[in-house]
Amino acid sequence: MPEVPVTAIARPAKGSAGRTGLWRTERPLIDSSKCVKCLLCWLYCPEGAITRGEDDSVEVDYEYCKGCGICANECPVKAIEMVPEAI
Amino acid sequence: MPEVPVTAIARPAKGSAGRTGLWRTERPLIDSSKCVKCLLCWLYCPEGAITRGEDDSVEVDYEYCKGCGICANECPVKAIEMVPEAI
Amino acid sequence: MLYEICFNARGGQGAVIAARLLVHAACLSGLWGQAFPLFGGERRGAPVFSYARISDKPVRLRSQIREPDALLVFDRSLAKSGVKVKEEGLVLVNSPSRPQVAHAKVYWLDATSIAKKYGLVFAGWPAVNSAMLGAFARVTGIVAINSLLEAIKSVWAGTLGDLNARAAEEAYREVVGGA
Amino acid sequence: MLYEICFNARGGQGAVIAARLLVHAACLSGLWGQAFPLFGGERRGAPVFSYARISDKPVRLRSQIREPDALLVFDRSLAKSGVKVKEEGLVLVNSPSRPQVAHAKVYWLDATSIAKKYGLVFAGWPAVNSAMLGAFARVTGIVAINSLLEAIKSVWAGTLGDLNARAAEEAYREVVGGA
Amino acid sequence: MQKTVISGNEAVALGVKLAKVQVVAAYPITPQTIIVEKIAEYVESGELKARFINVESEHSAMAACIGAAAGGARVFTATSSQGLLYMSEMVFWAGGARLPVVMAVVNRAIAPPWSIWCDHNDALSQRDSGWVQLWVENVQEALDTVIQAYRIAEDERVMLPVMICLDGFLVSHSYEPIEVPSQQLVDSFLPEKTPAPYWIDVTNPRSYGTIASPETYMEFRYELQEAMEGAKRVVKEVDEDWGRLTGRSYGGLIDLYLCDDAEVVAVLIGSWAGDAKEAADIMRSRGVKAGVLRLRSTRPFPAEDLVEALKDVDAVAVVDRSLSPGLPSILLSEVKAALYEHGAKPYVKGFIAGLGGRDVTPQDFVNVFERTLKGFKKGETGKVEWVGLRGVGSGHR
Amino acid sequence: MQKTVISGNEAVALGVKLAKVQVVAAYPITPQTIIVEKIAEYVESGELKARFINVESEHSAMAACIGAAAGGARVFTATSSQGLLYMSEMVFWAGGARLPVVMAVVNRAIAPPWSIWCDHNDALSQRDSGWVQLWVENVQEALDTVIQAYRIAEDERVMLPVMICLDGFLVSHSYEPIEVPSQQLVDSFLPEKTPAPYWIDVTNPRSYGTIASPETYMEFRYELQEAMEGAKRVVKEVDEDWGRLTGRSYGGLIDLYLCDDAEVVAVLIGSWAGDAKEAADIMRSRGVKAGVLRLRSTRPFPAEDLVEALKDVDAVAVVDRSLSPGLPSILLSEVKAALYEHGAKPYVKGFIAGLGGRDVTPQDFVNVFERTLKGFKKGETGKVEWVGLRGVGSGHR
Amino acid sequence: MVTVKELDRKEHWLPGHSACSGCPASLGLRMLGKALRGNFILVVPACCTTVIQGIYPCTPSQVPLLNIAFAATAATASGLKAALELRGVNVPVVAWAGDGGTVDIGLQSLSGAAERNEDILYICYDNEAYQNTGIQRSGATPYGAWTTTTPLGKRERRKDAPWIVAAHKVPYVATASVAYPLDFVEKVQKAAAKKGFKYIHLHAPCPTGWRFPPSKTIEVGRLAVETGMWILYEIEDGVFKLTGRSKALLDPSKRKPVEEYLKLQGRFSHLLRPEGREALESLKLQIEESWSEVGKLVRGQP
Amino acid sequence: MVTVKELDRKEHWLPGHSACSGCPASLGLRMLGKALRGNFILVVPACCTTVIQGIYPCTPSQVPLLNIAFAATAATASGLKAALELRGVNVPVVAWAGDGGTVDIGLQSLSGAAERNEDILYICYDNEAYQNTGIQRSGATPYGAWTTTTPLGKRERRKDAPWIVAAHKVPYVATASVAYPLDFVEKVQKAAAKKGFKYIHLHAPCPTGWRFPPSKTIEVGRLAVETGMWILYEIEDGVFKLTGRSKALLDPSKRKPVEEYLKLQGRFSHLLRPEGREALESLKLQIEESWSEVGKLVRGQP
Ligand SMILES: Cc1ncc(C[n+]2csc(CCOP(=O)(O)OP(=O)(O)O)c2C)c(N)n1
Ligand SMILES: Cc1ncc(C[n+]2csc(CCOP(=O)(O)OP(=O)(O)O)c2C)c(N)n1
Ligand code: SF4
Ligand code: SF4
Ligand code: SF4
Ligand code: SF4
Ligand code: SF4
Ligand code: SF4
Ligand SMILES: [Mg+2]
Ligand SMILES: [Mg+2]
Repeated sequence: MPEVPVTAIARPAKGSAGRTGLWRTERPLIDSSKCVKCLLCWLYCPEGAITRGEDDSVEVDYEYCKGCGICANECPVKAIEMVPEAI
Repeated sequence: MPEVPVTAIARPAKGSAGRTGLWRTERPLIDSSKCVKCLLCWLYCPEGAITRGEDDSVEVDYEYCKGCGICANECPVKAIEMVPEAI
Repeated sequence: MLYEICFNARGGQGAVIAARLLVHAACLSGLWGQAFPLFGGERRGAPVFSYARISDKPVRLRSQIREPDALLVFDRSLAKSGVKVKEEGLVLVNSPSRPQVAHAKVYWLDATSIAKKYGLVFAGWPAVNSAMLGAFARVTGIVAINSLLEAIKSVWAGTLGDLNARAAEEAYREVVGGA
Repeated sequence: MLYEICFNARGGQGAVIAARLLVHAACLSGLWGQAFPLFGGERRGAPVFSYARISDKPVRLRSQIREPDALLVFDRSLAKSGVKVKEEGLVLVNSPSRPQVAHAKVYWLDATSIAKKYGLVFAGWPAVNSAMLGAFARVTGIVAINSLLEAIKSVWAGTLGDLNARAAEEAYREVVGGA
Repeated sequence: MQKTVISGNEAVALGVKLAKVQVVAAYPITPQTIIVEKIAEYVESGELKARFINVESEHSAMAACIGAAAGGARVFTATSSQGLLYMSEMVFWAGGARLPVVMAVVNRAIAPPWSIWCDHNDALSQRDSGWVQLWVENVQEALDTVIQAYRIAEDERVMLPVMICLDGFLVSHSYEPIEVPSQQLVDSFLPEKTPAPYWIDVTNPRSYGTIASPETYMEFRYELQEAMEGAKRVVKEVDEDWGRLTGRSYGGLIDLYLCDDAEVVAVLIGSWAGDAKEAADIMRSRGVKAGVLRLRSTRPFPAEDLVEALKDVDAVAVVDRSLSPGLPSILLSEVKAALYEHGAKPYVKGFIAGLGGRDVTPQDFVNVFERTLKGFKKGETGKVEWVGLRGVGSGHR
Repeated sequence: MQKTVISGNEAVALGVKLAKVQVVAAYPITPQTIIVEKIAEYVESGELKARFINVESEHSAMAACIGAAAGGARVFTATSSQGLLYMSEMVFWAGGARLPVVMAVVNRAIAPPWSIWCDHNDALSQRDSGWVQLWVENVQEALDTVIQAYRIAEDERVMLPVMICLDGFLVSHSYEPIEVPSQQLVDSFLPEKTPAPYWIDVTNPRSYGTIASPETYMEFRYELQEAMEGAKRVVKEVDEDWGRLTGRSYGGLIDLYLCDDAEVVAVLIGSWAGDAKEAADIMRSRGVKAGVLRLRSTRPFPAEDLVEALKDVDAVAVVDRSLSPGLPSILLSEVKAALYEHGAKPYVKGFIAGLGGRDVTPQDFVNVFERTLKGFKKGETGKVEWVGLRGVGSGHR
Repeated sequence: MVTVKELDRKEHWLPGHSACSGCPASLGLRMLGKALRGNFILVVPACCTTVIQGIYPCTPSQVPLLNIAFAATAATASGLKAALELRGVNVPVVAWAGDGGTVDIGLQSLSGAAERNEDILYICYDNEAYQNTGIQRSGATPYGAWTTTTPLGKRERRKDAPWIVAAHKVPYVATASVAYPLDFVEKVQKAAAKKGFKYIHLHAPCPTGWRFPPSKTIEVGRLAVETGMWILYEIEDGVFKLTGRSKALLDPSKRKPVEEYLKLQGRFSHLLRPEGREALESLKLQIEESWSEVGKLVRGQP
Repeated sequence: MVTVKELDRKEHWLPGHSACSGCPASLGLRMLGKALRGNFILVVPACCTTVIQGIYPCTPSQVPLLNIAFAATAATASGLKAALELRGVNVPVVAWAGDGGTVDIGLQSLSGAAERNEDILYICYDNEAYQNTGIQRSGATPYGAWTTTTPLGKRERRKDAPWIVAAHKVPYVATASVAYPLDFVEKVQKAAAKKGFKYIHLHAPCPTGWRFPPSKTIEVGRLAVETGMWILYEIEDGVFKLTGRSKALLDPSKRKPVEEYLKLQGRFSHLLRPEGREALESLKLQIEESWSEVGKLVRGQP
């Protein structure tokens, strides 16, 4: 396909709205010692900001995590805590 | 209402499409001796071309009757006959 | 040369096809033509008007025909339609007897009977178009009867074409009048 | 006289209302004004920019403000937004300590703490607007603090108005910087 | 009169309330939404005694307005961009039916690509629809024009729908101090809506809008054109009347700024007139007699007034915030056509700027003035130039 | 080549078949219906290998065409009047998205009052939509132009949708003898549609038509304008190519009849050019050098060609079959604007005629020529006159 | 039950209009006029009824009639009703639209008005195709029927508008047929007496489009009901009820063979030829399905 | 039943887009991507998802996405599918639209595509209002809910889109909820495997529009189901079936009190105040009505 920008043809990229991690007022902290690798936080994160490791361990991508708190709210073992960002 | 013809405002009149009796190829003839005044012809005439008398006798308004033949088809006692118009 | 024709008919009588057939026939006779209806969303049974122009060169006009060279009346009841025919023109009426028409040159034929004879009746309407055109070919000579027959057969395949052609031929023979 | 102000903030911080409040206060101080957002269908939490113009005569301009007289930064993280302030202008930042801003005249105050102190937190966002405006009134003197308080109370009725007014007053007192 | 700080959208809603509109049917779209929300509030709180019809699309919004206007009510709707296009069939219907519907169009660019920002292509796309089109410069004028619009639309000499065009965000979302006329004042200016001349009456049944054959259709269109001539007079009268009552009037069909002695004049519509006026001041401070002619009305197109105002001008810049692809530019054509008649034809140059919300500054207008004068002096053609174009030609294609 | 007698609508359908269109989505409306029916027949009989989408409205017809074109197919639709207005949002969408959709618009007046007869307000109402608009005079040209349209639309320099406008009934329902090009010939003229340049590709995912901020929107519009410039060239080229293959070409952007030495020229669009040409012959037989300039394209508006053709003419009559209420008349504005640039500006007079199917005869055009010459000689203004108006002024109001 | 004798004697839809001979729409309009004794207002979109009115300056309508664009019916009626209410004019507003204008291009506006529960009566006269433009397929065209845009017969099943409207939970939904005018009259009267959104779907056999002689309009309509192709029912405040002739037809053995209905009509002729056998079976299956749904509802009713 | 562990690891909807924090639409899009493993094409009308994409020249979508006008979704998807079929590209076309774009302005195009039984999957994510333009009432807004155009609460009941689509007798109709992503994924996979028109209506609690903290998106969605306000079901080739959590809730005593759902949301706060009692009762009645209809269907099933 010739990339003639005759109309707005956008290409996939992370951060199409910038570094949305800046939107956070609270930051989710995963306590991996408590985590049972149920993957629910990964499942429910609307942003896709929780990365799932090969071993199903989970990690937050703070670059983009908006701090909604869903992961913390849904973690069955309360392994995620929301802590205030300095704003 | 001032009759300003700013747009097409039509008034009610018989014959808005002219003398539709001219459309007929066949003409309904009512044999009043057979008629039982059931009024079905009057009921079913799509044109409203059958007039209903005070005494529920029926008559065809040939000015507008289009000769569809519904009245003849529906008359329960076959009191209506369709005869060809001279075309 | 420009020859203009009006067709007055009722819904089921085939006036629109007639105009088109005539142009077809004219082309087969080496002429040009144009056929068009006066379209008004007519309903079955309502009067229909259609038109044709025949010429020896491409027709450019798009305006209505106001004073035709010929008026073809498919239904006697429409003979007094108000169409004004050119003085040197003609009126051709579907009528078993001489119609009451205020024009010098009047022709007539019983096209309805011819149509019925060949079984050309659809939804109660005798399709008199082929007959009327057969008569037209005769009284004007503008299109050859053979071109007309060819046109008819190219529009209707098989038996229907044959029947229509025979109706046209019979009309070609039967049409009378002229003075 | 034309004084132009940019507000940089995040979604819940009330920058759009701030611009409007400021114009309101300016009017009460006998001036004219105009407030407008840079609208981009922002979502909650995303950065928001809004603008105000204050003048002694009706403002006719509709174009964006490119080089404001004052930049009000509601959120430290946005201090480096790329807005260029006029040389003789000022930058006012919501920050507990002197912010890192490359401009001659910088003021700051901990508006977040003030907002929290007066319970002005909505959906997790401290609404720092009244505080920021209180500080602005002090450092510029363009609008009288009383006009600002009146404007605040006309926008928020009852307790909410009081709390906002108190936040503005406290900020008016607390703001520091300037060199 | 009371003073307050409100946005253009809020001002429109306030105008609707003051005009005692009876039926509102509208559908949300950015940047018009706040008008609708505000009216919904007025209605629910009882401040405005009206029926608010929450239609499921703009086509139905205008359809409902048409039904209500035919039923004799004073009606209002508002939309933008896609919404206006979606209701286009009904916009033309209201025009052809000569119904005094009033609609605010909050100008926004047309997609694709999606844009919610201001340009004038939306309202201009409906310029053949038989609507009077009025354009406002600021929040105060938005309010005042809503009220004027009903007087114009319902005038016997007009009987046409009226569109009020306000620039998206630039006016709709700008907060400005304005004077709010009292209800009494508005009542004295704008009589209550009577069901006549258009209404459905069971005692005098009529069929509206039946088929018109080629024998009659054209005359209805001629009447429409005559009504537009009527509107030229009425728009001026109404604005003058309003001026007498409030001290605010806007020049009728055209708003002239320093045009009297001008050598160069920018012709345009909409809110950037303000920036252009600033630019004219700058030009004058530099010794160049610049002026601004803002068309308040694009339909009727005020050809006579325009020619009168420009007849002694050397050079005219027509600055379009719209594009009719394949034509140099829209207003430019209409302005040139109007001037064509006129003996001493000024030099006219076209500009396109501000599409899809591109920012346009007083400096841009200064450039427009200068470019136009230069073109005039050098005897260049009036070829349209695009203001502030980026990166085109350099591999953008 | 084969000769046959068919109607304008049938010719369009035949053109669609010959162009090997792949997706058709359309909705019936008089007088376009027969195009749709005929294509449905072709598809059902297998003569045309295409998907026929029986949509539930015109908005969806154009939406489906857009989807199909974005998916890489060659697409077609047809409509008229209300249908065109109803799909207006999507018409603009196809233009903005630069999709090579081809649509036949069978010109019909806009309601109310209802009218099914010819005028040009429908297609002209979409003149800002970013479509190339071509107008045909007769049945043969309708067929030929459908085939040309795909070459134009799909040309890399254009990539724009193309609208073919044919007069309702006057062309759509007129039967005329025409030459039908062979499939081979058409295939050699019109390459098969390749999915590129526009297509959805799962291996190279892209989002089409996302939001463009004020920083980028304007440039897309500039590209659209550039594409229209490209279209000016391509329309001519394609018409010439077609001429080489078939012996039939139509003058590219404008069709000139006896204009070379003309003192008075009628400028118009559509099928009544034939009647005007007859009138020009009549005038010439009376010793007046009359000519006819038929615009084949209104978008791109062929300003350069028009000026070139009219530069030595004394008097020009612009005859509009449309009305933009509140403007003297539509084409008149664009013609005057084009001539404005030109040094020796001819006298230009406007006429409005034929609205809602009002019959217009060669005699009417003779009057137009005479009235124009008289106006020129007497130095009158070019005030627009309405041709054949009835009973207006005399109590009609 | 209304009787013929009790029917309003006055004609509110005057003769001499442009409808085809044998037209079901004009019969429906006559009956509507009688049902409401001329005391109502019509809103009519593009459809045969536009043309039936004839040409300006005359109209057959003795009640006020507002012509409106094709897709605009229900919304326009809503606006009109709102204005009348404000003026204190208490007259039913009746939207009268064809099937195309109802189930296709007018569906959105209809659905919106239903959701808002506007106080209007919407009647769809269903001649099962776009007849005004010359017999093109509509969403309501039944499976198998020939139209000019389905030259080999429609391949999809008909869109079931009354069910769709019923899914909006409006106060009144009913089907009717021009072959049973008294049933129709009664439903109109019942509907008009209710507040809120009322919908009646009137089966209207069209001689021109369905290809049967104009004398058979009523006969064809009757057969549609008797063969079970068309079901008469009403849903009043959520309660489903078979009505009139259909009451007796839940038992399939009581229904006439559908071929009796089909064979009268040119549009179905291919279904009765050998190559149409499969399609015919599908059609029969669809009929059974519809009745089995009806059965569930009838039995599930409290 | 799909398990979390089996879910596609790849993200097809990239992070860092413009959705609000806690957005159910972006969660739905993530799940959709996983369900079909990125092998599909999206058609998206005006709605939050337009804005979520961010601004040209970047997009979070790793699948081809065609933005289209608000009312055009289903028709555009139909055309696109037709073109792909002609090109021999066999990839599901998924229309993804908001509730406003589905039940209001896009209903006609949806209904047309359903009637034609186009081979597309249409997903409506239902955040129960026009959220993108700032929380205006849509047809799908539930009774009683505050929006900016229903300042005192909506007075009409919600338009029931899945029922309306089901009335078109398409091969597959289902409801789902973002709170039950695996159920949703399964339904998407089932639908994509079928030919013809498929419809999934996805309940999508929106923190911004419904006025609850973004952390509670899932919780609110779960309560909608557990209180019976939202019912999970599917209709496969005409056969109705409750699914997932809703299976157990036909017995009203198993449902949580609806107040538990309402009290989390600002938009319903007036219903829980004394002046809202009547409206609250109406709402409860409507829930009972819906379940009683479901009951009929479940019991009437063969
Ligand atoms: C927007 C629009 N599209 C198309 C038409 C053309 N049109 C007029 S009537 C009609 C058919 C109406 O069908 P239906 O509603 O079933 O009524 P019927 O003609 O069968 O009585 C059509 C397609 C139109 N007037 N407006
Ligand atoms: C024709 C048209 N009318 C109005 C709009 C404005 N508009 C864009 S998105 C939207 C709301 C969409 O609501 P919904 O479909 O429920 O999706 P949501 O925003 O809630 O995700 C509206 C009204 C538009 N783009 N086009
Ligand atoms: S806080 Fe929200 S965005 Fe961040 S990781 Fe948790 S669920 Fe995802
Ligand atoms: S939800 Fe909690 S337990 Fe489960 S994977 Fe995430 S952090 Fe671990
Ligand atoms: S033939 Fe038809 S129109 Fe004439 S009276 Fe009988 S039913 Fe009526
Ligand atoms: S239907 Fe027959 S019996 Fe009955 S009233 Fe008419 S003519 Fe008499
Ligand atoms: S086509 Fe059918 S519905 Fe239309 S006027 Fe004729 S008979 Fe009546
Ligand atoms: S308004 Fe709701 S649906 Fe829209 S982006 Fe925000 S959270 Fe998502
Ligand atoms: Mg129909
Ligand atoms: Mg929504």
